Amino acid sequence: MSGSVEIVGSFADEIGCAHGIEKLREVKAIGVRVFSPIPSHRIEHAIGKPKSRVRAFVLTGGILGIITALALTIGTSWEWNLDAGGKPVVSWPPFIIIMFELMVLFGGISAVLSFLVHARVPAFEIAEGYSSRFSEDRFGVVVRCEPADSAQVESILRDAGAEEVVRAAAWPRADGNAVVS
Amino acid sequence: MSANLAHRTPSSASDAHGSVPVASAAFKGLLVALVLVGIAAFAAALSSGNADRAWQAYLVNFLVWLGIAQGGVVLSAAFYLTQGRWAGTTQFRLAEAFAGFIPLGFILFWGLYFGRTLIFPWVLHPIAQKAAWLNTPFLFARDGAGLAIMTLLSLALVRISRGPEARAWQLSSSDIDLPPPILRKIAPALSICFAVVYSLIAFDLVMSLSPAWHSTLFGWYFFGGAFWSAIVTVALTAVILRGRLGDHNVFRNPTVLHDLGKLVFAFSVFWIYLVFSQYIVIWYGDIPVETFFIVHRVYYMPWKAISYLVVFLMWLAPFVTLLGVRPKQTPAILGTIAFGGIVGVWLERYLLVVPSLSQHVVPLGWVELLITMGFVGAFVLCALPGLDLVAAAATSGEMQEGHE
Amino acid sequence: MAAAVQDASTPTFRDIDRSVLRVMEMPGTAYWIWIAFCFSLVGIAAALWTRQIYSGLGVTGLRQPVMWAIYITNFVFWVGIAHSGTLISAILFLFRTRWRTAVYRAAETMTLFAVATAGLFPLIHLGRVWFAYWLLPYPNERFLQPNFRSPLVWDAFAVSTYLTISALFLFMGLIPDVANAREQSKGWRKTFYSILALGWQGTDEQWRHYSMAYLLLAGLATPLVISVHSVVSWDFAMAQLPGWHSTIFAPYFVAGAIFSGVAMVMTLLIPMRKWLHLEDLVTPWHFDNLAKIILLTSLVVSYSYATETFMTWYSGDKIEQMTFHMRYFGPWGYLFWVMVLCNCLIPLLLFSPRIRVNLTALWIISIFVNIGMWLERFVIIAGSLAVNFNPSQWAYYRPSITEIMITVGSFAWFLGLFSLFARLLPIISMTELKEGITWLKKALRKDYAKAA
Amino acid sequence: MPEGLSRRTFIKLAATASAAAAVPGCEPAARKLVPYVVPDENVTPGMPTFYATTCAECSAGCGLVATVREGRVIKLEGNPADPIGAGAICARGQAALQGLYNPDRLAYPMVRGEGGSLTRITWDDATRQLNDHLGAAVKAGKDRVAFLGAPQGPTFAKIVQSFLSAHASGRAVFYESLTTEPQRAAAKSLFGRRDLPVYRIDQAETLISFSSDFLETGDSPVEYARQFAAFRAPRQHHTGLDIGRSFYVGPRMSMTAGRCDRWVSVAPGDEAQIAWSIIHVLVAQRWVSQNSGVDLNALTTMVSAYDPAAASQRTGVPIEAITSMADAFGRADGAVAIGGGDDELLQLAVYVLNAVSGNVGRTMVFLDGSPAENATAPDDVAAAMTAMRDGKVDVLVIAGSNPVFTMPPAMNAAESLQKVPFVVWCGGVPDETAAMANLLLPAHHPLESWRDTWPRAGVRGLGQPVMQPVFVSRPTGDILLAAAQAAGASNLPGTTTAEAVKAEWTALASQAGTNARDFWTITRREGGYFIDAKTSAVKLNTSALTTPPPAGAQSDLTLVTYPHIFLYDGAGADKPWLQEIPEPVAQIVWDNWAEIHPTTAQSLGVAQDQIVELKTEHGVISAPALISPRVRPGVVAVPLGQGHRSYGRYAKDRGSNPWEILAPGSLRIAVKATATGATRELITPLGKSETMGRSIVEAMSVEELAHGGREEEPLAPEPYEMYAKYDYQHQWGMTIDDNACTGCSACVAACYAENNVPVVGKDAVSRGRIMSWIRIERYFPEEHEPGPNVYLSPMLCQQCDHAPCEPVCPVFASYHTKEGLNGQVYNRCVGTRYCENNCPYKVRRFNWFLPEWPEPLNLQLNPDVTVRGAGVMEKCTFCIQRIQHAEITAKIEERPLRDGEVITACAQACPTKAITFGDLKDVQSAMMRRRVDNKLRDYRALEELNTQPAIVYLRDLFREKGRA
Repeated sequence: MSGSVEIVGSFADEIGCAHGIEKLREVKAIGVRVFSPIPSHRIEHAIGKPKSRVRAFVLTGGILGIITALALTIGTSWEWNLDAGGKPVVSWPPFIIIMFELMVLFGGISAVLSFLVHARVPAFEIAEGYSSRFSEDRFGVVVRCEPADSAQVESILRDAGAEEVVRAAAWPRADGNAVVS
Repeated sequence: MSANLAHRTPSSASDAHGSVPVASAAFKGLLVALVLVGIAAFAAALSSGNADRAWQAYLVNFLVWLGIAQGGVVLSAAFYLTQGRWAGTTQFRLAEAFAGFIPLGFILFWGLYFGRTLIFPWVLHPIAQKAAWLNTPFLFARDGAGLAIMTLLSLALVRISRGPEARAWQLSSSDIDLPPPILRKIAPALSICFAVVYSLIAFDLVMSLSPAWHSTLFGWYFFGGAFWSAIVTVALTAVILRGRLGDHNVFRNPTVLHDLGKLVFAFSVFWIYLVFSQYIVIWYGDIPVETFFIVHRVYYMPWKAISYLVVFLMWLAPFVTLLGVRPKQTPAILGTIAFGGIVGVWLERYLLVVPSLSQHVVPLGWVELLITMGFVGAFVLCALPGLDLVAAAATSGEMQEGHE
Repeated sequence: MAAAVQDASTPTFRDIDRSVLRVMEMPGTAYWIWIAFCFSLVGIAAALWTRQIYSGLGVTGLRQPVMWAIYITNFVFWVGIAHSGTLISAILFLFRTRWRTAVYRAAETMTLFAVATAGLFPLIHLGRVWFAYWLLPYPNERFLQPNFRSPLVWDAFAVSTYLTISALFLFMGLIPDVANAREQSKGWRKTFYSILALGWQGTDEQWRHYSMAYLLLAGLATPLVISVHSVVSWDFAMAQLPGWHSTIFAPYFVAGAIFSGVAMVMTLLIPMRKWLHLEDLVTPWHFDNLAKIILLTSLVVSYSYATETFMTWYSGDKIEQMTFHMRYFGPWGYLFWVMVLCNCLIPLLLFSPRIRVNLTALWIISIFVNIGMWLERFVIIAGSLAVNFNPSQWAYYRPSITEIMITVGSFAWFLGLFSLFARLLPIISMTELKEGITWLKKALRKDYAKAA
Repeated sequence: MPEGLSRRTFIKLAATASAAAAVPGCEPAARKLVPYVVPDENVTPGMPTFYATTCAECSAGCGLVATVREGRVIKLEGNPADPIGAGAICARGQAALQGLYNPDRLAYPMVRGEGGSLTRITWDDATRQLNDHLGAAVKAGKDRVAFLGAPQGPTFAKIVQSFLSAHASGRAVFYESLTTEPQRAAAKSLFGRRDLPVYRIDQAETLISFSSDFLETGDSPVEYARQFAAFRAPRQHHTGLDIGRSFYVGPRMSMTAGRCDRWVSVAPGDEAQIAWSIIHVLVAQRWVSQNSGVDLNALTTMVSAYDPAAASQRTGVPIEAITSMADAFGRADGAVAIGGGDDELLQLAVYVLNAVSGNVGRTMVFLDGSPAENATAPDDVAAAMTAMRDGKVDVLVIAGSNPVFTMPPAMNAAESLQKVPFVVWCGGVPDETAAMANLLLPAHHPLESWRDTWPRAGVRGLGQPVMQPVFVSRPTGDILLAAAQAAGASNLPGTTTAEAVKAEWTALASQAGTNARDFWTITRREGGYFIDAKTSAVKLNTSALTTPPPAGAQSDLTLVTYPHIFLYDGAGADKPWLQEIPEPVAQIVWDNWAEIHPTTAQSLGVAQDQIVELKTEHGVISAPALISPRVRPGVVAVPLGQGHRSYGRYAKDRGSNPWEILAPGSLRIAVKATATGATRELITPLGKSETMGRSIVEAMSVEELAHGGREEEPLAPEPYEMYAKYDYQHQWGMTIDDNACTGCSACVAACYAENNVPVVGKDAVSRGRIMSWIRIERYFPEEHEPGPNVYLSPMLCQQCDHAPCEPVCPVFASYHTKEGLNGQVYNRCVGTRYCENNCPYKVRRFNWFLPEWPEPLNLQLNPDVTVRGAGVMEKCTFCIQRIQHAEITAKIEERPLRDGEVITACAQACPTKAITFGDLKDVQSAMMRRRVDNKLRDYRALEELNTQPAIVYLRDLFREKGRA
């Protein structure tokens, strides 16, 4: 961290946290990272990052599943085209079922995988400013900024209702080691 | 469906009175004209030896438009049951808008009596082992009674739902408070009766047209379709009103269209599920008394074409286009899909009814067209008062800023 | 805790954590005795299955013409049980229903283990289980592949997909919770949770992708759950056999599955709530809503019975009519009527709001529903086979001790696994409770109002 | 005994080798492959050898062709050259194999010690002991040696005679439990000759059977079944299109009665009165032939007391029944009456009936050159037994019959045998008689030994051994001849049976006027020497027409016993197939039963399956009650055959033995029945007996047929076909004529033999696990519903084009072959049993356990058919191994397959040819032609399901008028 400082603000409630983040737009913070124990639309909104790319991956996975199913069902039927009960070799209705199931299977798996990839889990080191309480009942905002702006950032955070605002350096990494699995 | 209704201004106690009617006098006139044309066409067909076609068209339209009107009320009931609120009072007004057609539909039902010989094959050639069920008096008695009950329940629900107590609840944001007690009784009652009565309608007015055939899922399939037809109509109406009610109306709020889009999408998928469930069982079972109904419609032209078109309009198109969020929120797309949906439903009912009666030719001409026009006119006319209420609610400003 | 709830501002995040994490502390001897009991029953079942594999299916009561009976009944029953889990966790998630938060983890856990139990039965009922893998496509030198036209292959795909997806879904939901547990536990548990948590820290970036992935999983699981039981129902509906061949089967079985599943959730949750002191997290409000689902699905099931009966009469098909006549008045008629009592009549009590919040009543009703739904499958499967197309081949079946003990074993297996999970991992989602804490508070207040 | 051992090892080698060939890896049957040490030039591994021989299971003497693979006979089929069976044999004939391979056969000579315990000895010891005792007996005086056994052909009779004469004795007793004495006696008094008449049922338009179950047992079941089918086939009668009119007059509805138009129920013993009454009508109506040689006046006076009214009044048979029978008989262009049972007076009446109507010499004929009587007259048998009892016999040789079991108590068989110091028993499975013998000698099975038969004039059957002996046994004949030689006798028919037979046939050659060598070759290939015997004109001796006595005093409850269609007098009880195949009408397996009419049952207070105690002056037995309206009130009907105390694992301790309570010479006796509390479930694989109007078996009335049949309405409005048609090179199918099926179950037995179908035993059958691939569907029409007395129709896999069983198999174990067969790949089957759930006909069978064939029954297994393991579904595939074989042959000979080249085991075995097998693609095939020719009668089982079976049934025919 060349010359930049990290400031951690810890909030008790979601809404305040969100407001704080919106306010931070005023200063040119190098980076804002938020820790929260719950998924929060407001915070997500406040940060204003684009929608997750996971969607695209799931769609691809699903389509891939359908293609696989087609190949499997029709392919094997052609390989050994056996008459069973007079039903056509390529019997669409049954094959549609297989297509559906594999679509879901592939889609689901790719959802989880792409989540792991994008969210960078498993994570092997703790992000700067993490505290165990952020997994429990506190919302943490970690702001990276020029030392010059630090005062302004701190005040913004305080005004937004942060319980405590400290330099990341001074922040106790409670139970940090536990994070590393 | 209950969207995240964070903070919302309490409803300004405005309602239908004092707001502009949705339909101009000219438009009303046009509708009346349509009705007259329809009646004329019907009469002409009867006299010009096209009586069978006239009655088939009559039956098809009866099923379609009554289905929509009734489905709408059931949709409103469903909102109460699921306590799903995403557009305050508007969503309820919208769903109930077409209830006005229900009494007319009830009357039109009795019209079928005069066409019975041309509609029901078993009237002229009774089937011994089914005579106990398939006989004119009993059929009209049971279905008449069923529809009567539906009409009363529907009107009751609509009236109460428009009352102040219900409105208060419709606007309250809490998921936990339940709707007013009376609605907690009527809504489920209505839904249950809908399932039963419309199964009866399905068996009697559609399935019995080819008496050899039977399918246990058919009732479900039929009222499932009716319910969806109501949803698409609601969606279409929303899109139209969105354009007509100025810049400040609920339908400008993207989440409202989004939720409507979700409904259209979800129940279209549910519909195809019912289609598939029915089709695969019959396809696999390969028992002649079951298969002929399908084979006739799906395997051979000309009906084959219509079958595929129906599946396209009622499932494929909605599914593909409404998969994403953006299209659901785009009025043009949603509107088109919804309109296609209504056409699809009409064709689907047509496909259920007509092939049983006319095997090889597709009777689709001026008779059907004009009679359908007549029904459309009547339907919209009956819906107008309801639509005024929608307009009022949508512009009442109760949800101006909408959601985050 | 009980004192705290007087204050409207509680429960706080901390309260939620405390009451959930407390469950995950070292259990007492009673618990271990229970676990031992369950798994000894499982042991007996395993032994009997081994014997069956060794000497042949003759050790069962199966016979011409009843080739399927209790084993398949159990399969369908357990798959059905599984469904409520996905319903509550996925479908209600999509509907953004508030009350699911407190119960969905338990339901989802149930799903996983129910599918795991169900999955055993197709194997158990197989004549040559050592060739079971032939049902799956795998490369082999003779290009022999499964017959994708067979409903059993659809089953193989549907059930294994279901197992995978529900496992992933459960795991996804667990991540933030175990991360939380990680921070508040010590010793081996801490290590264990740390591994499961994958180093989750709840950063905005993680949440962003997490929420989307979770949403999409839910979106996939919803049609999946419906497809799975539809496919199961088609095992029967595809046959021409009267009593099996019916188009209504798919939605009818799905409804039945959710019916029995939600009932099972109640059966488990009501005692659990008491023993684990979760009164403040799982409230009558939740049960009231579960009860409504049971009522709805019960009505659907009744509708299906009625439709089938009517259609049989209407069809004028003598063979079909005889099958149903035998179902109602034949040697096994009493099973059918007990089933009607359990599935159609008793649930009607739930129309009364008072009963919907009376947990004792709910628990008893849920037991009836479970019995009823098991019987329903048995009546449909074994009963229809017994009175098939060819009267000269009619015969009824009686189960052998092997089948009975394996059935008992399956229940023990399910309960045992569930009990283990309940004590090891958060059986209630802390994260989601916190998310919907406002609703929880309302619920608590509402209920005290109700009680007053 | 080295040579014995070497024989056994040879069999073993052959067996294991081919068993290994038969079962690829999935069966414990294959142990290790052992190559032939010295290859046998007659044995081409994998290729069957065929030997013509004769059937020794009953006196009919049908010709056989034995299929031999790697030195083991694996299948018996009828010999087409033989005029009696004409290529078919019955279930009992099929099951002869299980007598041959019976695991309980005596494996080596044994002698009974003081304590009655048996000890194994060598053949040398055995022969020495035998000779010593014989020697002693000869010293003691004349007639101290006796032979007791079943008639086993002319040559054997000679051998016995020479054996006895070598030991200064004439005590030869050829004993048959069920005698033909009444027929012979009646013939003697009427026609002055004691030989048996031959019936030509197919020449008649009307048939009346007086308690004669000629389709089940009797003189010649296969031949008469064939004729009966021809008789019943719809054809132009002088009255128009019709089938033969048939009546059965008797106390119970046997299978034969069931297949007749009408069963006229009479009290036991009243049959004769009905016959006389019919004669009365014939005479009164002048429906008599002028040249019958009957003195009509004598006859008129004689039958005066039998006008229908009186007869009806005495017997309770409706007048209408009598007159309609008389009418049908009298007006018919050719009619025949057949008498059964033990009543000589009945036979007399029957002969007269045939005579006056001018049918003697037409439908009932005596032949020139009938063989000498082979059985000893009952009185002489009795005398011989008395002699034994009086200690007049020192050595008794018993072969091929079981007097201790079959002789009524009055004959004191057991006591008599005890009185004989040294009883020698020669045979296969040790039975009750063997249990009383001092010396037990393992005798060859007929299929292992040379023999000949002479069932009737013009038919000489030559029986040659078809394989090496399974056990260390010897031909009975050889034993006797050896003994005779040891006694120093000269001019024996030969030193061995083989020589004796050859000598006999050399003599026959000279009669036939051909040279001996060719004759010997030809007859061995053809299985005998067959010529058309001339019918001899017979003169009816009117003086024999003494007024018959009126009805004998009726007891209020009569026991009616009858030989079981499979177990006969008990000889069949050791064969598992015969025990497991359900009796066609009762459908009961592994047991015997007391059939009682509901009203009688009510008065006795017994319910179904309750054990009733049957007490006569001679003794007591008990049997579970079978309550059925198909027996006359006041009658208890019990089949013979069960109740063995030994005779092998399959026969031992099953049911009870009615012989024990019968009087000599009669199968009927007054009885007291009392209900014991106990019950024993009668085991049947059958569920319901009503068709419930389902088209599984169908029948139509002759009248309907004559009026152009019924018009079939379409299954559903066209079009309804969901799938495109598949095309096949061949498409195998069957046409099955229910009208021709008698229910004899020969097809079932043949299928067991051909396809290695396992026998599961009584308990498993009761658990619904019988394995038969083909079964006789037995249904009864509901009360007052028009239809035949009983529906009997073979049900096997219908090989549906749209088979519901196929698509549901997850692994393609069940699939449709390119030849339109419903294939089942046993090695692929994982045992989901889904296919059977979906089979509307329920013709698939699941292996609940690993099937077992106790050694050496496993030697019978067909190497061309996989032996299925536990957890596998199996079913009929139209004997696909035979189809394959024929196709390969055709391919080798580079020619297309010919019609009739492939024939399934069931079709082959069917005595009435009710089953025709062929290719649907070949419209000229016999099978297809049969379909077309009988368009009016065709139906498919459960057609409304659109399974499109490859089997088309032809409806059974019945008369609307004239059903009991």
